Amino acid sequence: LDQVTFQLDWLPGGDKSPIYVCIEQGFCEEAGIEVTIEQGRGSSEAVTKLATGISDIGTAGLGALMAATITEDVPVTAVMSYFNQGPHAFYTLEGNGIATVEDVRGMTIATSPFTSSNVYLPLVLADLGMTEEDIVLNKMDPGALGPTLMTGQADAIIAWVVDITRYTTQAEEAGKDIVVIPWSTAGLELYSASVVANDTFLAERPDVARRFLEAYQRSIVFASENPSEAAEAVVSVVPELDLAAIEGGVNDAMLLVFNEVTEADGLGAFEAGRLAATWERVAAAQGFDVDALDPETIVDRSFLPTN
Amino acid sequence: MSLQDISAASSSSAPPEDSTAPATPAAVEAAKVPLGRQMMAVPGLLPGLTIITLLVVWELVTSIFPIPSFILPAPTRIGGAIDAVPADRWFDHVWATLRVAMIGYVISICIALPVAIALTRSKVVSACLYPLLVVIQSTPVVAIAPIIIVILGSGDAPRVTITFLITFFPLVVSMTTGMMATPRELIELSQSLKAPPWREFTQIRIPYAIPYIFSGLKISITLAVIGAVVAEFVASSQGLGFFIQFSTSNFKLPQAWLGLGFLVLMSLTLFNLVVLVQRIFFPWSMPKDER
Amino acid sequence: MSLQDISAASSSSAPPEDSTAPATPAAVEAAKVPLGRQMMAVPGLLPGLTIITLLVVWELVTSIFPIPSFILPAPTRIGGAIDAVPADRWFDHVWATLRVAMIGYVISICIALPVAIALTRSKVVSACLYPLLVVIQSTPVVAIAPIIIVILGSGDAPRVTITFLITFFPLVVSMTTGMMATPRELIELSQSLKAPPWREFTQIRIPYAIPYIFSGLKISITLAVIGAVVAEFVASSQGLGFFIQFSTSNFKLPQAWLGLGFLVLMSLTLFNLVVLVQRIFFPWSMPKDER
Amino acid sequence: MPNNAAIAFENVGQVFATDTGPLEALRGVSTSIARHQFVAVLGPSGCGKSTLLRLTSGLLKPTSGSVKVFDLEVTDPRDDVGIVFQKPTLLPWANTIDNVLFPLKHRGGFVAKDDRQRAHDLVKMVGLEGFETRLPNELSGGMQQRVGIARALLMDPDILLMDEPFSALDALTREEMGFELLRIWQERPKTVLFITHSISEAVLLADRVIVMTDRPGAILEDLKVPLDRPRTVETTTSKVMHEFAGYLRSLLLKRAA
Amino acid sequence: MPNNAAIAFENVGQVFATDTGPLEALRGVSTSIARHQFVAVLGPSGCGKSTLLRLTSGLLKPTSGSVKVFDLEVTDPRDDVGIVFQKPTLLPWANTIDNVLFPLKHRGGFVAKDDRQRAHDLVKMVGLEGFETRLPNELSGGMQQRVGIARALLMDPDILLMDEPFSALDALTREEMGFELLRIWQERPKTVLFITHSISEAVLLADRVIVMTDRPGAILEDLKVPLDRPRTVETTTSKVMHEFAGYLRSLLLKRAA
Ligand SMILES: Nc1ncnc2c1ncn2[C@@H]1O[C@H](COP(=O)(O)OP(=O)(O)OP(=O)(O)O)[C@@H](O)[C@H]1O
Ligand SMILES: Nc1ncnc2c1ncn2[C@@H]1O[C@H](COP(=O)(O)OP(=O)(O)OP(=O)(O)O)[C@@H](O)[C@H]1O
Ligand SMILES: [Mg+2]
Ligand SMILES: [Mg+2]
Repeated sequence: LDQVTFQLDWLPGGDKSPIYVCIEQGFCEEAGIEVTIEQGRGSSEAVTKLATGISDIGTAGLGALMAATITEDVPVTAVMSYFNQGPHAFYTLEGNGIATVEDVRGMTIATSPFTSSNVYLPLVLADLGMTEEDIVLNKMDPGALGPTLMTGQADAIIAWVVDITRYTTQAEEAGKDIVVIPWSTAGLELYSASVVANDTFLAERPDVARRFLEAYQRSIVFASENPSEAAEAVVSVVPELDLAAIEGGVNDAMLLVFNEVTEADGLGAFEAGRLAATWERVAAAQGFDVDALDPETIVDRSFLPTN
Repeated sequence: MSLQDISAASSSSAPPEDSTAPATPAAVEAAKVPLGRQMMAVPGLLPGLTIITLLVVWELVTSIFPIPSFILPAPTRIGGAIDAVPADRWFDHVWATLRVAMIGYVISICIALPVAIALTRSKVVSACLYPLLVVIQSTPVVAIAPIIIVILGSGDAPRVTITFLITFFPLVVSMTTGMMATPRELIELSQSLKAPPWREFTQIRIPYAIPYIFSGLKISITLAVIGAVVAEFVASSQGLGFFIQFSTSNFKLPQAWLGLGFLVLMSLTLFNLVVLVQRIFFPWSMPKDER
Repeated sequence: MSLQDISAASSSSAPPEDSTAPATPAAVEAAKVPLGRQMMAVPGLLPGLTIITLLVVWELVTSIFPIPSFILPAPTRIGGAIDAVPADRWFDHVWATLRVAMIGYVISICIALPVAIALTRSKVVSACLYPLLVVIQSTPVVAIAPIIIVILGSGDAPRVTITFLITFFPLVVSMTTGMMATPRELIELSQSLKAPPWREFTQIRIPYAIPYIFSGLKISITLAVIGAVVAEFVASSQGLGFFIQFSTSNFKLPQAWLGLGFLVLMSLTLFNLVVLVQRIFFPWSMPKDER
Repeated sequence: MPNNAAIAFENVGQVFATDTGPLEALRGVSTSIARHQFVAVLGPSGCGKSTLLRLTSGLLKPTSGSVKVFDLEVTDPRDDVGIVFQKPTLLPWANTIDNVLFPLKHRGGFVAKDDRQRAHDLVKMVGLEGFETRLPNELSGGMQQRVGIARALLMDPDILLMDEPFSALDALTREEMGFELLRIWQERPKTVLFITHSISEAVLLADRVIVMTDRPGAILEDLKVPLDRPRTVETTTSKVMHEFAGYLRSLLLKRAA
Repeated sequence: MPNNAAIAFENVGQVFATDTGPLEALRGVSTSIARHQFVAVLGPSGCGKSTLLRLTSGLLKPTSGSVKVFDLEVTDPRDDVGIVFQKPTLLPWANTIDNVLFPLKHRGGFVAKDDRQRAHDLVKMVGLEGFETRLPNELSGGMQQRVGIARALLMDPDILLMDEPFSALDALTREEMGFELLRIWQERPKTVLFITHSISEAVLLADRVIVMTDRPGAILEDLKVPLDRPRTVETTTSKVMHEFAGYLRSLLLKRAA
C-alpha cells in the first residue's frame, strides 16, 4: 500500500469526516493507499507542514494558501475544492433583533482573535456600506464565544456554519434559540476549505495523488449520503467525540459542499470566475496587490477525478 | 501519595507539640486553640477537607444559581462525564501527558544543574549565557512551535522540548541563586582543603542550595505539566491538554472539566512527590518540625 | 538600561581584581587568562557580543543552507519587516503588552507577599492553602479562558488576571521558601525582643529572604511577559502576542519574528530592571563583587 | 520563693528530643536570683548553661519544672530582658549602628536622635568607634561580639542575660568591658545572669557564682563571692579573690576525678 | 630567609577595601616560623590576627609584601595546611563524624574504615563521645568548636593554623585539650600557628609568643618561651611561667597607656 500522510487543518470533527470515512469504509485501502492522519492547528500551520513535507496532502483554507504563496511562495498547490462557499456566519439569538447581515450595525459582536472570518468581515461590511467602526468588535477565545452570546454579553458572534449543531445544542441548554446568518447571503462568494498538496508529492507520486483524490471524493459523497455512518467512522477513531454531535456536524458541513454552486460546477471543482473572486477578496482583505498573483497558479485541476 | 505532604511545603516557625521536644512560646499559645493543630495530626485531613469544601460550595453554587453548564458545570455533572470516554482512553491521555511532563522535567533538571554550575563558576560564562537564557525563556512557545515541529517531527520530541523550555529557566535561576548564596565561610572551608573545584559544588554549594533547588523544583514540576499541556495544544493528538482543547472545541464541557480535574490531580500528586523526595532525602533542608 | 546588568545575576566566587581588595587565589589565577575578565570591565560588552554573534551565525546559516524563510527567516529579512507596520502601531502593541505584564506583575507581588507570610506563619493556613495554590497553578489558563472572559468581560481585566495567575505561584513559592529558611538564631533574636509579630517579617524574615524573593521576581518577570502574551492569544485585539499570532496566521512571518524580537527585548529589559533594583536597593543580598 | 526574686528556677529539667534519641541537658535545677543580683554561671562545656539562659529568656520552655521571672511563669520572651547570645547573631545586612539600634526599631519604638546618640555612645564604649557603618562581615570575631553586647545594653533591660559575652576578647579589652559592665550595673541596677568560662572574670564581676555539673547539668555549688563592692583593678590582684578563684578552680577540676 | 622556615612573612601589609573606605588591618609584618615550631599569637581584638592566619592559609592575598610557606609564595590554599577557624564553620547538614571526616571526603580521599576509626578516636579525644551522630545545631557552642578542632587534626597536616580554638571551652576542658594538642604535636611534629587570647595558654603551649599591636596590626614583641618541654600540669603553676605570663600581660596592657 502507498503511504499518504493527510493533514487536517484543525481538530477532528464532523466537517473532517471524509478522511475517516475513507479509512473506516475501506475506500482508501481499495485505492491502494494507507493513510496516516496528522492533526492540525489552523490553516497556516497546515500549509506550513505541507510545505515542509511533514504531510503529503490535506485540507486548508484557500485564502491561507493564497497568502502563503504570495508572501513565501510555499510549494503547495490546491488540487480540489471542498467548501465552495465561505463558512463564515453571524450567530445570534432569537429576539436580539438581527435577521440579516445589515442588522448588525451598532451591535456588539464577539469573534475569536485569529479566525479567517475576521479578514473577510470588513469586506462583508463594506458591501453593505459599513465599516468596522459601525460595530463593537470583541476578540476572545473561541470557547468563550458561545457563553458570551448566551449571557447577552454579545449581540452576535462570528462563527462557521459547520458549528450550527453545536451552538444550537448549547443554546437549548440556555433555553435560547439560535439564528444563523451566513455571509454568503450577503454576497460573500468564495472557496474556503480545499484539498491542498505538497508539490513534491504531486510531482513524484502523481498516481497516488490521483487515486487518493478519487477515494477522498467517494468518501465525501458517502458522508453526505450516510451522515450517521460518517459520524461513526469519526467516532470509532476518536472515541472522545459524541456521535449525535458529529452527525450534526457532518450535515452542517455538507451544506458547504453540496449546494447550488456544486450543482453548477461539480464536486471539487475550481471554477475560474469563483477562484478569481476568491483571490480578489483575499487580496482586498489582506492588502495584497491583486495583480501580484495569478490565482490559477496555485491550483492544479489535473488531479481531479473525472466524474 | 496523598495530600498530606503538601503541608510539608510550609510551616509556622513553631515546633509541634511534643512532650519531649523543646516547645517555643508560640507552640504554647497554639495549645489554647488546638482545633486546627489537632486536625494537622491526621495526615491529609486539612488539605482534603479544603478541597472537599470547595467542591461542595461549587456544587451548591451551580445548583442554586442558574449558571449554564457551558460556563461552569456542577462537579457531579463533571464526574458523570467519566463514562464519555472509555477507561483505557483516559489512561492513554493521562499517560501521554505524564510521560512528556516527566521526561521534559528530568531533562530540564539534568541540563539546568550543569548550566547553573557554569553560571556560578564563571562571571564570563554568566555574562554570555544569561541573556540567552532570558531570550529563550521569554520566547512564547506557541510562536516558535512550528519550527520546533518542523525540526523535531511529530513524535514526543517536540513536546518534550517545549516542556523542557518552559521548566528550564526557573530551575536555572533558583539553582544559581542558591549556589551563589552559599556563605563565604563554607566556600573558604572548601578552598582551604584544596579539593578539586567540582567538589566545592557537590559537597558545599549544592547541599547548601538544596532549599533553593527544591523551591525551583516545586515551581518547575507544575510548569512541566503546564508545558506538556501547552505542547499538546500546539502539536499532539493525545494527552490531557489535547483532550481538553478537543472537548472544548466540540463543546463537550463537562468532559473538558473532567480532563482538567485529572490534570490538576496529576499536578498535585507530582508536586507532593517532590515535597516527599525533599523530606526523605534532605530532611535537614526543611524546618525541623516538618521532617 | 543596557545588557550589562545581566551579569550581576551571577558571578564566580572570586572577587574582581582590584589592587586594594582582598584577592582570593581564584582571582590570581584568572589574571593569567585575563581576556574574558578584561571584557567584563566594559559594561554590556559580553552580553552584547553574545547576542550579535548569535545574529550573525543565524544570518549565515539562513544564507548558506536552503532554509525556507517560512521556517526561519534571516535576521536581515526580519529587520526589514519594521516597515510593515507604522511606528505608532508598533508602539501600541508594545505598550499593550507591557501594560498588562506590568499591572499583572505588580498585583501578583502585592498578593503573593501577604499569602507567603500567611503560609509561613501558620501551618494550618498552609495545609489548607497550598493545595489550592497548586490547583490554580496547574490549571492551564487556556482551559479556563472562557470563564475568565465571561466573568471579567473584554477589557484589560481578563488579561491582567491571566498574567497574575501565571506569575503568582513562583513568587509565592520562592517567598515562602525564603522566609522559612531564615536561620533560627535570627528568629529567636526577634522573639527575644518581644516585638509585634509582623515585625519578625518586615525586619527579619523578608530581609533574609531577599535573595529568594529576587530569584522569584526574576522568574516571574519573564513569566509576566509570557502571561500577557498568552492572555492576548485568548482575548485581545492588540499587543505583541496578538500581533505575532495574527501575523503568523496570515503567513506574514518576518513580521511575526520581528514582533517576537520586540517581545524578547522587552523581557530582557524588564529582567535587567529587576536585577538593577536588587543591586541598588539590596546590594548586601548580592555577592560582594557584584554590588 | 521569696517575693523579691527576679528569676526563680523550680526543679527545672530539660530533655531535647532529637532524631538520634532524647538528650537530657538539665536535671532538677532549683535556685533563685534576687533582684539586682549579679550571678555568674560556671560549668563544663555542654553542661547546659546556654540552655538555662534560653529557658530564662522564654525562648525555650522547660520539659519539667518551671521558670519564673518576677514571680510570673515564663511562657514567652519578655520585653524587660536583654540577651547577649553565645554567637554574635547580628543582622548581616545591617551595619554596626543599625545592629545596635535594632531592638529599638524592632519593638517599634521611634528611633529618636537621642537613641541614636546612645547607640553611638555604646559603640564607643565597646571600643568600636570608627566602625559604626561597617557590616558584620567586615568586623573581626571579637568586634562582632562587642556589637552584640552594645545591642543588649541599648534597651537598658531589668534583666540582662549574657552567654559568654567576652569569650572572643583579649585580656585587656575583656577587663575593660567587665568594668564597664559593672559601672553600668551600678549606675542602673539590674539583675544579671552571666555565663562565662573565666573563673577570675566570674569572681571579679559577680555577687554569686553558680557552678554546674557535667551533663545533665545540675547545680554543683552556689557560692557568694567574698569580695566587697566596688571592685577595681586592685581587686583582681587581691588575695581573697585569688583564693576564691582557686577554690572554684578546684571545684571545676574535681569533676574530672 | 632561612631554608628551614616553614612560614615566612616579608613586610606583609593588608588593606581591606570596603564600601565605607579602606581599612588597614596589617602593616609591615615580617617574621618567620621554623619548621615544627609552635608559635602563639597574642593581640588586641581586631588587630589582624585572623587576617594573618588567613594570609598564611592562602585564602587571602596580601596587598603588600609576601607570605611564603616552605619557601613557596602562597597564592593558593595548600593541602598540607589544617585550619581551625574562629567560627566553628561546620556543615549544618552533616553530623559530628561526617563533619570531622569532611576534609577527607572533600579532597576525594576514599574514606576507609581506618579513617573512620581515626575520626572516632578524634571525636573521643575532644570529648564528644556519644555525639557522633548529632547535627551541629544540636551541639553547644563549645562542642561545635571541638568538632572543628577534630576536623583540622584528621588530615594530620604539616602546618596547623588555629584561630582561638579553645575560646568557648571551660578551664578544665581547655587545659585537657591543650595537653592533647601538645601530645599530638610531639608525636607527629608539625608547625603550629596558634591564635589565642589566653596568655597562660600561649605560654603553656608555645615555643614562641608573638605579641601584636593594635590596628593596624604589627609585631610588638616576639619572645621565646623560657620553659622546657615537655610541659605538664606542673608547668602551669611554675614560677617561670608565672613571671613570663606576667610580662606578657604587662605588654598587652601597655598599649592602653
Ligand atoms: N537544640 C538542641 N537540640 C538538641 N540538643 C541540644 C540542643 N541545644 C543544646 N543541646 C544539647 O544540650 C546540652 C547542653 O547544651 P548547652 O548549649 O546548654 O551547653 P553549654 O553549657 O552552653 O555549653 P558551651 O559552654 O559549650 O556553650 C548539650 O549536650 C547539647 O548537645
Ligand atoms: N573581610 C573584611 N572586610 C573588611 N574589613 C575586614 C575584613 N576582615 C577583617 N577586617 C578588618 O580587619 C581588622 C582585623 O580583623 P581580624 O579579624 O584579623 O582581627 P582579629 O585580630 O582576628 O580580631 P579578634 O581577636 O577580634 O578576632 C578588623 O578591624 C576588621 O574590621
Ligand atoms: Mg553555651
Ligand atoms: Mg579573629
